[in-house]
Amino acid sequence: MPFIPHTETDVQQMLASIGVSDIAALFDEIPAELRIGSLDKIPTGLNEMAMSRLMHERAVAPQPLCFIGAGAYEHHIPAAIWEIVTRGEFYSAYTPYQAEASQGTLQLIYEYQTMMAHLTGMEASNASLYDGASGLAEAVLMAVRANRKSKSKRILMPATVNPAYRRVVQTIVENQGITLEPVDYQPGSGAIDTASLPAEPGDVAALVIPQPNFFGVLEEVNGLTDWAHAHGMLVIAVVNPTSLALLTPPGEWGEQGADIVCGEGQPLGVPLAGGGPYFGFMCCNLKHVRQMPGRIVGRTVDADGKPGFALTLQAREQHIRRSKATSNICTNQGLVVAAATIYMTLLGAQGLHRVALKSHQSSQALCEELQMIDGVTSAFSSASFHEFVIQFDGVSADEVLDRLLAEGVLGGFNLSADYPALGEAILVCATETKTEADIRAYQSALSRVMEKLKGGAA
Amino acid sequence: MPFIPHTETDVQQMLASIGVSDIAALFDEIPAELRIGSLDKIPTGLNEMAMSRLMHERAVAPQPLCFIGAGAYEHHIPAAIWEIVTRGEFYSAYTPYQAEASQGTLQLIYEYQTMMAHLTGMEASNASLYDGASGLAEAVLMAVRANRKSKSKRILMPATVNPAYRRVVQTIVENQGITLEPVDYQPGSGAIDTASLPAEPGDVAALVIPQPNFFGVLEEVNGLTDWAHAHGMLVIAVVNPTSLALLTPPGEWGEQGADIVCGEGQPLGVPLAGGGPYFGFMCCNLKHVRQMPGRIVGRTVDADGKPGFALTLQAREQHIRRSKATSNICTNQGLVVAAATIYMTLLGAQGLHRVALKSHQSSQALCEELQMIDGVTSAFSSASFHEFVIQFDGVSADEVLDRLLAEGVLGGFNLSADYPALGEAILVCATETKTEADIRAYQSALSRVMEKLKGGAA
Amino acid sequence: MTRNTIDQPQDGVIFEKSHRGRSNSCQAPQLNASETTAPLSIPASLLRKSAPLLPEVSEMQAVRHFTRLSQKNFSIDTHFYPLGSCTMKYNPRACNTLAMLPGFLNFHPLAPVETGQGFMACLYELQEILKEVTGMKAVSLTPMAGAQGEFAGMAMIRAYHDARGDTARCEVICPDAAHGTNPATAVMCGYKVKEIPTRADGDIDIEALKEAVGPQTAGIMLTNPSTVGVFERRITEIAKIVHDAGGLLYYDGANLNAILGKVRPGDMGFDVIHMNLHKTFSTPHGGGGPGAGPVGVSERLTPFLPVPMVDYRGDQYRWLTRKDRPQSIGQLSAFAGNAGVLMRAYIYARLLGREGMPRIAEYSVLNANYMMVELQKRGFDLAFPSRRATHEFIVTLKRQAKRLDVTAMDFAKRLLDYGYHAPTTYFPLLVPECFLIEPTETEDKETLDGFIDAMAKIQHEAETQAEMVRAAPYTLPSRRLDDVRAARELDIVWSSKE
Amino acid sequence: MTRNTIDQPQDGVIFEKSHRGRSNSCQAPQLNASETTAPLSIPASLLRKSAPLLPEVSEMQAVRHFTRLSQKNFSIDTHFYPLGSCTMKYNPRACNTLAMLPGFLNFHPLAPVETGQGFMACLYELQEILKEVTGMKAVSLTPMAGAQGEFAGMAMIRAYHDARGDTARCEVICPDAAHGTNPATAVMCGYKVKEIPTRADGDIDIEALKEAVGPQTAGIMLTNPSTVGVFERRITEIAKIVHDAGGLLYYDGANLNAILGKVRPGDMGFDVIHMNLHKTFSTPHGGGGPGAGPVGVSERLTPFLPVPMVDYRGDQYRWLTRKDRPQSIGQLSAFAGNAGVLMRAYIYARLLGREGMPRIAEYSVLNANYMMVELQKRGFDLAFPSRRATHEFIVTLKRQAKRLDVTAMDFAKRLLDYGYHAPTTYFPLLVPECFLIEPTETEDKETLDGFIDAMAKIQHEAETQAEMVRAAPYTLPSRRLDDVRAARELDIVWSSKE
Ligand SMILES: Cc1ncc(COP(=O)(O)O)c(C=O)c1O
Ligand SMILES: Cc1ncc(COP(=O)(O)O)c(C=O)c1O
Repeated sequence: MPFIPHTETDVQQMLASIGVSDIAALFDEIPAELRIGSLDKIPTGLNEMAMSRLMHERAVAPQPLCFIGAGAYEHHIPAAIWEIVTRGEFYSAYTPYQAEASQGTLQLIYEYQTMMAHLTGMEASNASLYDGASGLAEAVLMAVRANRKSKSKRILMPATVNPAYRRVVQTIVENQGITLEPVDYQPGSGAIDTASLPAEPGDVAALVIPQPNFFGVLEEVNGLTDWAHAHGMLVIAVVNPTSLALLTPPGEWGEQGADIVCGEGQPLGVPLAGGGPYFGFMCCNLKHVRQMPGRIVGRTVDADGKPGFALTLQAREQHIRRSKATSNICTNQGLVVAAATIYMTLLGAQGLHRVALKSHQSSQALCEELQMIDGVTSAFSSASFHEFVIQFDGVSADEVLDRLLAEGVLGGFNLSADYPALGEAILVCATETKTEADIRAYQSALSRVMEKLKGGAA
Repeated sequence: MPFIPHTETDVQQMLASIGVSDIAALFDEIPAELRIGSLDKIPTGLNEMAMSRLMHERAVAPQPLCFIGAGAYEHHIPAAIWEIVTRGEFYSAYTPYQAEASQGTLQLIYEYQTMMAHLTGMEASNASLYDGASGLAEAVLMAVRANRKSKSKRILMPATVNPAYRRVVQTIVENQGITLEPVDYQPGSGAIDTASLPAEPGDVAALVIPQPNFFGVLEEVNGLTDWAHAHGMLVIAVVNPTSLALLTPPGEWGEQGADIVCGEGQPLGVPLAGGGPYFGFMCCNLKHVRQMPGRIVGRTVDADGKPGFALTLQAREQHIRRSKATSNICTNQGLVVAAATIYMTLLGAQGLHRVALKSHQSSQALCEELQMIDGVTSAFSSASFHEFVIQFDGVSADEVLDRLLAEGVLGGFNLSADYPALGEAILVCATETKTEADIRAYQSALSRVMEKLKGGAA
Repeated sequence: MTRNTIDQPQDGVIFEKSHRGRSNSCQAPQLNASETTAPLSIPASLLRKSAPLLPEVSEMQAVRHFTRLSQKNFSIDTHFYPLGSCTMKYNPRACNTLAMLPGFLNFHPLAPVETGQGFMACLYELQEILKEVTGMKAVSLTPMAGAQGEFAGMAMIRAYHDARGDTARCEVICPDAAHGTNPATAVMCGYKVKEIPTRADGDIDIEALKEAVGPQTAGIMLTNPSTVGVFERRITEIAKIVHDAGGLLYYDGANLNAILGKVRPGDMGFDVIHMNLHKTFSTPHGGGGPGAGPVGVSERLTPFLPVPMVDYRGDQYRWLTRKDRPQSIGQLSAFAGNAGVLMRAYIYARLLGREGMPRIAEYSVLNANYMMVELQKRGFDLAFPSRRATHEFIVTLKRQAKRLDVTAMDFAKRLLDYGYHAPTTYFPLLVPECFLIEPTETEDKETLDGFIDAMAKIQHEAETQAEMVRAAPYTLPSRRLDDVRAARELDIVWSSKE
Repeated sequence: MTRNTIDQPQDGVIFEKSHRGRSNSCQAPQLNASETTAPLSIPASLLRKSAPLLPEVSEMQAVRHFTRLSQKNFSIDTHFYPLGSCTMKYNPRACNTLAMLPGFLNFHPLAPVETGQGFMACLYELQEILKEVTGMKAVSLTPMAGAQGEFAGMAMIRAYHDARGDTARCEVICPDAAHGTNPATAVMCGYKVKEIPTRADGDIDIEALKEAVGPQTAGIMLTNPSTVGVFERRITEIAKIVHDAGGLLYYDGANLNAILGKVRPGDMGFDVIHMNLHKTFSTPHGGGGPGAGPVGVSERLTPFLPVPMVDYRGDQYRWLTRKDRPQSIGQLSAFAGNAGVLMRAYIYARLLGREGMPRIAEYSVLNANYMMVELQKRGFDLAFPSRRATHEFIVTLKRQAKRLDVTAMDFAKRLLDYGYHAPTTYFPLLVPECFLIEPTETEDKETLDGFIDAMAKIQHEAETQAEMVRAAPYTLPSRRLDDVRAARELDIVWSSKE
């Protein structure tokens, strides 16, 4: 029996001790009419050999050059990370409720919190939320709770926030009567036009500011932050953690800094893996820490006075506060956070800066190369981080992407559905994984594709 | 600097402490004329990202269905094995000279020794030798030392021993004046003909008996063992460890059992990996243990009387006995032994028996299928384990193998070079990894190939 | 002269091992000359002024630090971990190894489905398996943990009522024994929570339920077996009461171990269920996550399932989105949830197969009943002595706490010294000084016996040297930690000042 | 109340956890009916009568057992390990991860080379890298450890003399400080060993050498830097003496750390060298192996290199065998040696690159000299105080042993309590009560300082509480083990009788 150690003798001894004749007797409290026979639609068990063969076959997939970003980014992942993270002691441990038996996990989270606080320029960090999108939803809920000056449940949610994030936030917050009000971007720059923000926005709980925004474009975060604070709103920053090695940390935006910082942790050493598990991070300053959802680890001392670590501020959480908790979150993304912690440790500030810079430079170079192709134009004029939007003149973005795939290139993310105003446009990403040869390969593949499509059209 | 932690400040402090001005000064005892400039023919360093990409590219290889055995066998390897073996504490530990700081490795080897002793039916096992072939060479040297009744340096080495093993033994023992004398096999059975062994073999140190032999055929080990002992020879058994779950252990061969047992440990959870690292195992009875080469772990007690483990009988080894040691071996194949130990633990006697039986049955089934093809005959009539020899009528074995490869099948090992008398013949293996569909796939590929070749010939 | 008397050189937080200027260049990309010197196109006002404080250590320092940290944990791979309601069973290593094949890890979630057919095939088949095992009509895999599954479930109940214009239903009923996520989730979905009591025999107080339901009832959140470790015998009756009142039934399926292949929530009359794959389907807990909390629904809730789901038609797997399912409550994550966790659960499910699933129920229930009976024989008090255990059961140490002033927490900490992780303590809240004990099916009898012995020894210690027990543990990396100080003198981010 | 006072439930050998009839069916192949019942074609006389005693445990028991065992080891990933002559440096994890890509693991050694071109490209390039770094003309990668590399080297020297009909050369010279494998190897190649002494300054006694050489001299086996941790300054002169006598020079290159990219054995006049890739090229030691001991040779020994080697011509990598190289000493392993170890060394070499190699020499030598000087300042005696350290150096505790009756072994065991692996003790044999200390380049200054402090503390303990030091260690899984009993009451195979 796979994974079950019992021998026939064991079973007999145990049944005798219990005082029943067979295992079936242990289910005698279940009404007979509810009991089922066999699970016919489930295949019979495979042994590990057969399963391994099946999975190896399924894992054989074309491995095209990937220039898609749009919220999940291909970065180099040091081998040490997952070799350590999958050690049984991290992999198969539970949530560190018994602190004395969980010092490894607890200290690691404390170190993670420290790194995230420094990266974002904030005073506190939690131990993770599910992902960037649901993390933003939690940030919205937190802002409504935390903004003492406002009674409003209105949130300003710019159109430059990842559309998938906006959809997730909508799903999660709508039942609590919170409304998300759009803020448009300037078509030329691809960023929110600070100048055209309303002088009287009314009572609003918070403004969400993405940096970089979904187009890869950098927002005027300082002006936006000051404007929001001037109108009694809190500022929720949604940031790419890699970019923070290069860009002003949210804690330093404008005069007072952002109030809540969240984002997707995947770029920090987590594989693409079809979309997860990733993790959402969240930071704030100490004055708001009691409104923050998610676990938090604190350093304390043990009975001998030696430093040690334990979960703290648990009164915010559902297992203590139940219906009054800051969130229903319980299981979070611990193991992925362990990976990110080791990633940040292996890279250090200097390494992460180089990743950010190289990604920026690669995407700049790629953008320049692609624009030189006939029928391809860059959509926005503003500075960007490591993504950019290109528009196709007279050819369908879907068609272009299909043909690029045939050439072994994943060309980008099609924006037409989410941003019809952009026409046939795609979002393209290049990180530090892309060499000059890769960039040339994309350029020449797209040249060929455009030539064929334009030729066909002519 | 990859892997070097020193900062400029560290270096300056250390140089100051030493009292030199720069690192170059530390090399001042090396005569100037010997110092070199740069290593021009070595490429400049790659970072891990670039190296990882290169290796992923190189690891993409066609993965044909493999029916080659001939000393290296494809078996299912439970995932748990290498996840545990590559844990830093096993992977990056040294030889367990400091016993108190190496109880993990030491206990594991003690457990390994126990398993191997039971599997082979002997009283003692060492902690490994390099591989099966060099292990056989060590067994030959040991037999010459251990055979008190004989002054001879003659060894009987049947032609049914793996030819690669015979070559390795030759290389290793020839400088000590040991001669290897062939024993032929019976063309019909593929095994040594016990009946035709000389009545007066003269003074011979040992007879080597392979089981199964290189053709996959089972030798008459009982008769051979008794004959050897009757003539004052020791018996060296070279065995496949998987087969021992099914076959008489060497310790029970004939009246008295084999004297030295060795073989290749690779089938026990070790990947093919281009030929290594594998490991050689060696077992004997206690009366010969002081002649055995290689490390041995013993159980003892610590200062508190608690059981613990330590290397023992080290007086056999080069670091103590130097030129009088039983062998020059020092580093062995520890980590691979760890894998084999976990393999045997996960499989247990019952699992290993099933692996052996299934491999046997698969190869029997395949042999029957292949023989039905026109122009293909089975070479030998004797019982076999999980390999067999087929001969091609009028077509070249090389040609057949090439065409099978084009069909995605590695058809077997070409015997023509080592055994010209067999004509165009190959050695074929099927283990428990081969499904009925795989067997049919081979059958139909070979049918097509033979049809084409015979058609072409006609 | 113990391990603790000499500070080990590798102790301390990673920042204390950091050294300014130390770099680990093997992991950083190389920049060519133009890339380092070229003026950035980013305006200075948006650039960071000073580098963040991240550790500056060598790769070996990092490996050593985190390897040593890992050794300070208890885990399934090293200890018996009978944590009730958490299902700490063996996580087969193959699930990890196979889910991490390079071909799976490189699949971008927004890449064309052609490049991920093998991956999506696994998800599709997992949907089918979960449908069958729960008896529900359709499954969405996307929730990222149990609590998010609960959210999805309650949001669907709300969407269902709303779709019918039945908008006055503002209340959700929960038993007092419910897991904290249940009331918290109901609130996130805009509901008020009404608690109903548990009877002395562990079942729900049906009279109280009858009184609680009404036109304001959106639904009820139940676990069966309940969090007190017994099977709710009158479940069909309960379903009828709630349905008759117009409410729907939510099944908190965090712990399916005891019923897998034996009885199905769909057959009991539930409208929606979430499952914790990180419990029943043995994906690793990872020191706190990630998990996966798929939801299954009956016919009437099917249109509302969260997206994406995986569809198979003709010969291609594809994602179903809001476009395909306009009534969906929507997306819960940016992509498809914790896909890698789902892969591990899929592999586990296939290794078990149809015959393996009921076996889990049988042996997890056998282990729990055995431990329950044996502990009772050794003099421990059961919370529900008249009942069978399911996959778990409750011991109450109220007597010990009163008589000897040795609490459940003291027992828990002392168990750590004996090499056993403590059971769940102080949950469910309604049983005083409780241990919720869940051995799971993957533990052998010797281990259970060892734990029972340790409990008996600690009981004896409590009687003869209570002081000692109260100060446990002694043999772990830390002695008992000061939780109160942790919350009062908040130190949640390291700083070099101290 | 220490960890040791309570027996942990998971202690004991695996056989004690075994339970007859327990099976782990997930790992065993399924047999169909005909396969289990069909009469075997194997005669009964060749069949096993009773099953071997192998553990019968569940997969989880196995994982738990071996995971816990691993935690009882010191290792580079957890501890500073300054074991002289062993080069315990960081083993980059990428070397393991990348060498274990499925595409490499599945390559059968006898498969057509078309199916392993990527694999063979790595081996070929490694040959080229090792040629360049040693200054030799050709390299064969096949020896499976240092000792087998030595064997290959000495067998080539013999083949060379034999090929010239120069068959009277029956003696090999070794310094008394040589590693034990050197004399043992010479004997395996049919030679007698002549030892020559080391002078007080650590160099070889050249006068003794002159006297030792003659027409009977087949060659000399040297290490430079020598095993006493100093660079042999008169190496060119030594080479001339041996060559003039008709002998050849063997270089034991087990430890190249100190000279990598600085000076090359080929340039010193050596005819053959073996390298320990498991030291200088940082492949893991694995608790005793596997290693890899490639050999490099000068022009005149090239024909004799062991096979296989990898050749590249046109556009395919192929194996060179005896057929291609008829004068080869032959094969040393059934296939191509410890190929997976070679892959790891190749990856390491490429990560270092040409600029990384001399850096290893520089920083390993810096670390050794720093420790040597600092230990001397703390009052420890150096074996060769007049010399620079190379990658390692020797401290002698003769004074402590005499005066305080605290031996090098006592210091070693007490260091374990302080969280440091002990240096190599009692090797080389000619220095009494010695510590051969090799910090390697991958350790940081804080770690070296910590070790130096620990040595000073132990020195103080030795003066004030010698008894305590003599009974160390205290904090490890075992107290000091009884080696004598291990050999006298031989227990090398577990049996259930006890
Ligand atoms: C009964 C019950 N419900 C819900 C949950 C919440 O699941 P999760 O932690 O995955 O959010 C848990 C587990 O913690 C549980 O035990
Ligand atoms: C100087 C020296 N020579 C030879 C050897 C033998 O190498 P191996 O253990 O790989 O056989 C060693 C290492 O143990 C050594 O240090």
